Amino acid sequence: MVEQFGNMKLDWEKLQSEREMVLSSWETGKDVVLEEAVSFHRSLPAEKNFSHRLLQARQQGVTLAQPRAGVADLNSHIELLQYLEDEGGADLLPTTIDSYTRQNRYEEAEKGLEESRREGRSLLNGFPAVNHGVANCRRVVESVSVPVQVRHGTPDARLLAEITLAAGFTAFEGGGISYNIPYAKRVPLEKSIRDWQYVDRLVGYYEEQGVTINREPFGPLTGTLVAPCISHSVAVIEAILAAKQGVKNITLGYGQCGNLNQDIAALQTLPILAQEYLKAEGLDDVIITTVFHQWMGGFPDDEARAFGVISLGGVTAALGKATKVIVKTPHEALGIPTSEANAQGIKATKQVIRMLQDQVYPNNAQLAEEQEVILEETRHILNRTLELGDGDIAVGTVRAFKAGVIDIPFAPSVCNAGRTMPARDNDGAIRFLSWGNLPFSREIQEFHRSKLAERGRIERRTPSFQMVIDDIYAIGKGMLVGRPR
Amino acid sequence: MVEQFGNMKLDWEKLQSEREMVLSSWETGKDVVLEEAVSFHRSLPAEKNFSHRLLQARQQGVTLAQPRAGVADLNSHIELLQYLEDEGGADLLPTTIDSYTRQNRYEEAEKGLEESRREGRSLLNGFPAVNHGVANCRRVVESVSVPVQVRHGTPDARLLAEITLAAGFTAFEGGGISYNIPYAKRVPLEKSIRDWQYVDRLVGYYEEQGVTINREPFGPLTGTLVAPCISHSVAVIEAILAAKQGVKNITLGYGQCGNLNQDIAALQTLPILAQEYLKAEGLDDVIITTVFHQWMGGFPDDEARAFGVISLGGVTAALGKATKVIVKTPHEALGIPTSEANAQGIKATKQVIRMLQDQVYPNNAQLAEEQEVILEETRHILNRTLELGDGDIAVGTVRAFKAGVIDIPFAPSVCNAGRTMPARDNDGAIRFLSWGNLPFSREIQEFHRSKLAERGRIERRTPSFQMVIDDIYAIGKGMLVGRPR
Amino acid sequence: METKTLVLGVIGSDVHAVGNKILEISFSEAGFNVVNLGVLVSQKEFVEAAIETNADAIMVSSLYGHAEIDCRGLREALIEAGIGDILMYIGGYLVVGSQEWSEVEEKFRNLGFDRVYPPSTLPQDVIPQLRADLGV
Amino acid sequence: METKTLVLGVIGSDVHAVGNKILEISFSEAGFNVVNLGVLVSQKEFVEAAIETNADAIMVSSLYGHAEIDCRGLREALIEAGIGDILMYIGGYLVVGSQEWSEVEEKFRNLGFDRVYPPSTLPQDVIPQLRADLGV
Ligand code: B12
Ligand code: B12
Repeated sequence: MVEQFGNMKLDWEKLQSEREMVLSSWETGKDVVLEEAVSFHRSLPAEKNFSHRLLQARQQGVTLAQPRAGVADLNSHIELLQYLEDEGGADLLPTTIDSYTRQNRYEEAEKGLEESRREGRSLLNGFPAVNHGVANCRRVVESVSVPVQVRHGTPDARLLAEITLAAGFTAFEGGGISYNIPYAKRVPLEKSIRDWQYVDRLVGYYEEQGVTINREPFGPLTGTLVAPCISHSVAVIEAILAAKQGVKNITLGYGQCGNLNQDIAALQTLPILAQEYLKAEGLDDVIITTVFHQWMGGFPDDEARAFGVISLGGVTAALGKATKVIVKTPHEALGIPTSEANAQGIKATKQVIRMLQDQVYPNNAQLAEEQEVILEETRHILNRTLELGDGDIAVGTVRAFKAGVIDIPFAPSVCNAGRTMPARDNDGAIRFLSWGNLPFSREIQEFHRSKLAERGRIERRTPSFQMVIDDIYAIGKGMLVGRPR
Repeated sequence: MVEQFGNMKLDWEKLQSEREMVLSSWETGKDVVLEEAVSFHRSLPAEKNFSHRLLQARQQGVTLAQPRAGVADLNSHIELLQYLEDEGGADLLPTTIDSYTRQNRYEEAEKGLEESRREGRSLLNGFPAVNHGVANCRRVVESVSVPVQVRHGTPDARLLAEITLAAGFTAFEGGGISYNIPYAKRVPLEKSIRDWQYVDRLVGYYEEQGVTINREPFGPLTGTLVAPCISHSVAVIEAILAAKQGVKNITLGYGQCGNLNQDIAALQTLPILAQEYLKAEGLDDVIITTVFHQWMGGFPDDEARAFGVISLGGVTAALGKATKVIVKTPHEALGIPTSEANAQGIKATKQVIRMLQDQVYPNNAQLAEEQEVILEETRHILNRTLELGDGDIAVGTVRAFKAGVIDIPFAPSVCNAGRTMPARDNDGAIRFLSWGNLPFSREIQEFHRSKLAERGRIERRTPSFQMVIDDIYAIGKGMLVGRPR
Repeated sequence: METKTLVLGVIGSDVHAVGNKILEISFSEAGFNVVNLGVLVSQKEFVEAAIETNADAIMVSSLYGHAEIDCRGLREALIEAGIGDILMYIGGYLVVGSQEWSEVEEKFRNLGFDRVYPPSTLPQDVIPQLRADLGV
Repeated sequence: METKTLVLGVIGSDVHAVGNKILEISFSEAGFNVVNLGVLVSQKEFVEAAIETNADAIMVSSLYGHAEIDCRGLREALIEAGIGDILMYIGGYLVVGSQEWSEVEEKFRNLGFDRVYPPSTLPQDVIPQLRADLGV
């Protein structure tokens, strides 16, 4: 009998044959032994558990700082993480996976790994965890004293999840939408959603054994002019999909847009929306925290300017009371950062968030308006998605993407309609020049139209795609709004 | 007949004998020829006039960035300024004067200058403008294309003003209070106020010839836990004293405290108070702009952390809509910065202020409350000062300092009572643990008491001087509020 | 002016789509006939598209750092396919981390690229050189 | 414990008052008898105060960068005044800009200082060494 696609909890017993297939798809898969993994997780001290650390931070009202980092060789990778913890003061650590592994191209990853060792520098843009296998990955977890998360961009992350969770990683980024649409071209959404249900079910299994693994949908998507309603819709859907498989600890992400008011409104509305829709699905025992990503689009190549962008992101994360912030580095526009540059990004960020940790961004009318806009837009999208799926969010999501009801700008995937055109308004908030098929009400449409007309008036030009291009280059050139010369 | 001390416009004719004496106190004084100076100023293009550039910025609603910089040797100083303009993108330039010149010790400055040339490095912490003389100083003004200001810390700046204004500088920092109490030990206030009336009268003379020179009282004072009401009081008094002598373009300064709400409220109330009291004195044709100083107290010695502090200052300047911001550098806690580090500070700041230039900090209840507190406190101080002087602000100021009605924390001057004890409240805003003789109302006293009691409760310790010490070290250690271990 | 055809794409497992989109628009506006293969393009796809469209130049992007590995053999494959002398440019973040640009440039020249561009390249920096090389 | 007397001050044209205030408080709390001359202290004032108070040590601060010039001849003046072997420490930003610490330290040792401290020094870093040097 062919399994039906939809938002249903996968049967653990029935999943075992698929697991065997997955585990045999690369030789390191055979080392995954769940019982042993569970007992290793149980032996970890609480402060090395990601979920535990996040919960603690949320209770204390502080924002934690986490870098991105990964190199090919195991020992170099461990050294890198230790440096980021000791010198950078990272509160949470990552293990960023290379791009071949993300596309399940383990042979190419192997080649890159060998060549990296030969040349004494990383030819891979991340850590090929599958090729390293369970025992080596466990050395990573054991070599540092803060929790470690797997960060990647993998449409089919089943094997990667099996190996890294067995190794003792306590958090796993990604989701069936957020790791497909921005990260792939031809992977059908049904397939990536189903493959991520597997990952979530695996996390659910650990949860059943009393081991909490944190899951984090990838908030920023393409990182380029993504309005909050788009990323919030994806975040909420992936939270529902994950929770349905038994995931209990979810961190929802949002990538900095650059307008302080919009960013703070976005951070504040994200958990509200998640809780609202989770509850409607009867999934109300999930702990939700938030993650803010410092600006994910093009950076200035000057390091001092990059520090400015990074610190402004730190300010926003702190004032928006994000549970954690993912930190960029002064080398962002130069290439994968050195460990020193990576630590510098963390230090600048921590200085800012600690100086602001006791301060509150005050309630005010503009903030309330922006919150209303985000809530309404996201609800329009999510309600229409549920409608399209006849109440099933998984089915609805596939149809919504096809219809352009959810539509991620600049996404490479053929599943994405690509009909919207985002641009900044005169205050730098991200609006829509065209909203394609996003199911916006008349009022919301009028809101966007008037916001961009205002910018057009001030810049004395008709809003057009040239504005979008100017906005894409703007931060790299030292501004937020891409003004004409 | 002995001249009477008070806030009266000095008679230009009568001042001439004093001018002769001042000009003959060091050999370079003889090169000051006012007619020639005025015609040089008139020949300068508008964009090299400080007042003009500030006014333009205020109209455009943007914040300009200005570094501090000065080295002993003339050519090295010019190179430094050119670098800060070209590489750093400084909108306005400084010429920071060395500490011997500030104390009128021109012989020692001469020695330092000679030794600096011999060793090929600056042994002076600034540019000894008096020793260089009019013609050399003019080379500074001619070698750059943005306006240049003299920045120093000189209780008796009469000769320095004569020489630098004759050379073509279009802005001059300082004032009879702000360049005495934080910068001297035994100079009587009557004397420094009178010496600065001379400077202001000289500026007034240029104004009469149609040449506008910008004047800027030194806002941050000791830079160490100075609450807005203290620095605002001094700023308003110096604005009145300057305007009385015919100064028409004044920039009032404020040094970052670190609490965003308090800082923005401070920036917003400063021109309101100035205009209010100027008007009451019948001085209402003065153009007021504002300057925000990035954190003036102890910095972290790590450069990345320093970038965080700098950028947070940039955020505050932009959101508070300061007309200009004085920029710190990542070397602040290391020593006088290299030109590269100085440029980096400007670049990080400009990135932030340009990303925020179209954004507005929203009105809100907390902000309004903070504004009210600052307005009320400052008015208490200023009204009592006027009372003490029987309506004369100059006389009142001398008596107010003696009585501790104005009292600057950590000031070295014997004219300062030094009876207050400032400390941060639980949100990081600067309050008073003891207010000495500051003429606060019952309500205001209660406000401070309760704010610090709240912090004490949360830190489980009785508010005491230990809090002050902890707050002094806090930012250097990466926080705002100096929490106990 | 004769219309020249460019094949555009992001090579290997690379999904950076934004620069690719902008290059497509800019080259089209500059009067070229642009065949954009998008992201995640294999060497085989580049070769086939160039033959099919009778292209005058291949414009390879690589942002994610694996260009060294991904580009080896591409020139040879073009030779084998009988279009060995087609003009070929590459641009982006061509190695992992930041290396001395002259070394990077030489590395990719040796891999058979006619011009090599650093990441901060704007379309307007490229178009004049492209026109010169194609004689339009 | 015998109470030792320290003369404290910021030398030359230097007005940095905050560190001086904190040192005064910390040394007093640590049981020393502190004679604080404050800021803007000349060599002459240091020498006279040390004689008058029969001091056991002189603690010089300099933050503003001119210490090199300001401190020349101080040890000689103390010798001349007959208290040439008094313990003398200096701390702060001792030169203009940041230079190799070992060079700075040597420079000031040659100027007659027994111990030389960099700017990030905290009172608790100094007190044990001071106690040891004074034998308390
Ligand atoms: C946005 C972004 C993303 C988005 C991409 C979304 C999408 N699908 O498009 C997301 C978040 C998904 C992403 C993912 C990853 N990214 Co990324 N990403 C960026 C970022 C911030 C901006 C890129 C961008 O859009 N720029 C704007 C466009 C207009 O510029 P452009 O792409 O550079 O293109 C211009 C020029 O390069 C040039 N050009 C480009 N190609 C060509 C070709 C020719 C022939 C010519 C003449 C010119 C030319 O012209 C273009 C137009 O001006 C850059 C860093 C930066 N620049 O600030 C990192 C960056 C490119 N990413 C990087 C990496 C490593 C990754 C990841 C591996 C994740 C990780 N480890 O952090 C994954 C890889 C996924 C994959 N399989 O490819 C690295 C590459 C490092 C290196 N080579 O050393 C960078 C530099 C960041 C960094 N410093 O680490 N990324
Ligand atoms: C606040 C401040 C000011 C205030 C001072 C107000 C006042 N009257 O006190 C104001 C704004 C007025 C000011 C003015 C100037 N300053 Co200032 N200032 C600072 C700043 C930001 C903090 C100093 C401070 O209070 N720190 C906190 C206290 C607790 O620490 P501390 O002073 O370092 O003292 C500790 C240690 O050094 C040590 N210590 C000190 N002395 C001694 C002695 C002994 C025996 C021992 C054992 C230990 C010890 O223990 C102390 C307690 O922990 C520093 C940079 C920084 N650190 O971030 C610059 C800094 C000291 N200033 C500097 C300069 C140059 C100036 C000016 C010349 C202006 C200019 N060019 O920018 C004028 C000089 C005026 C003058 N004539 O002296 C430079 C010195 C550069 C150098 N040496 O290369 C610095 C480093 C800034 C910089 N990077 O340019 N300044």
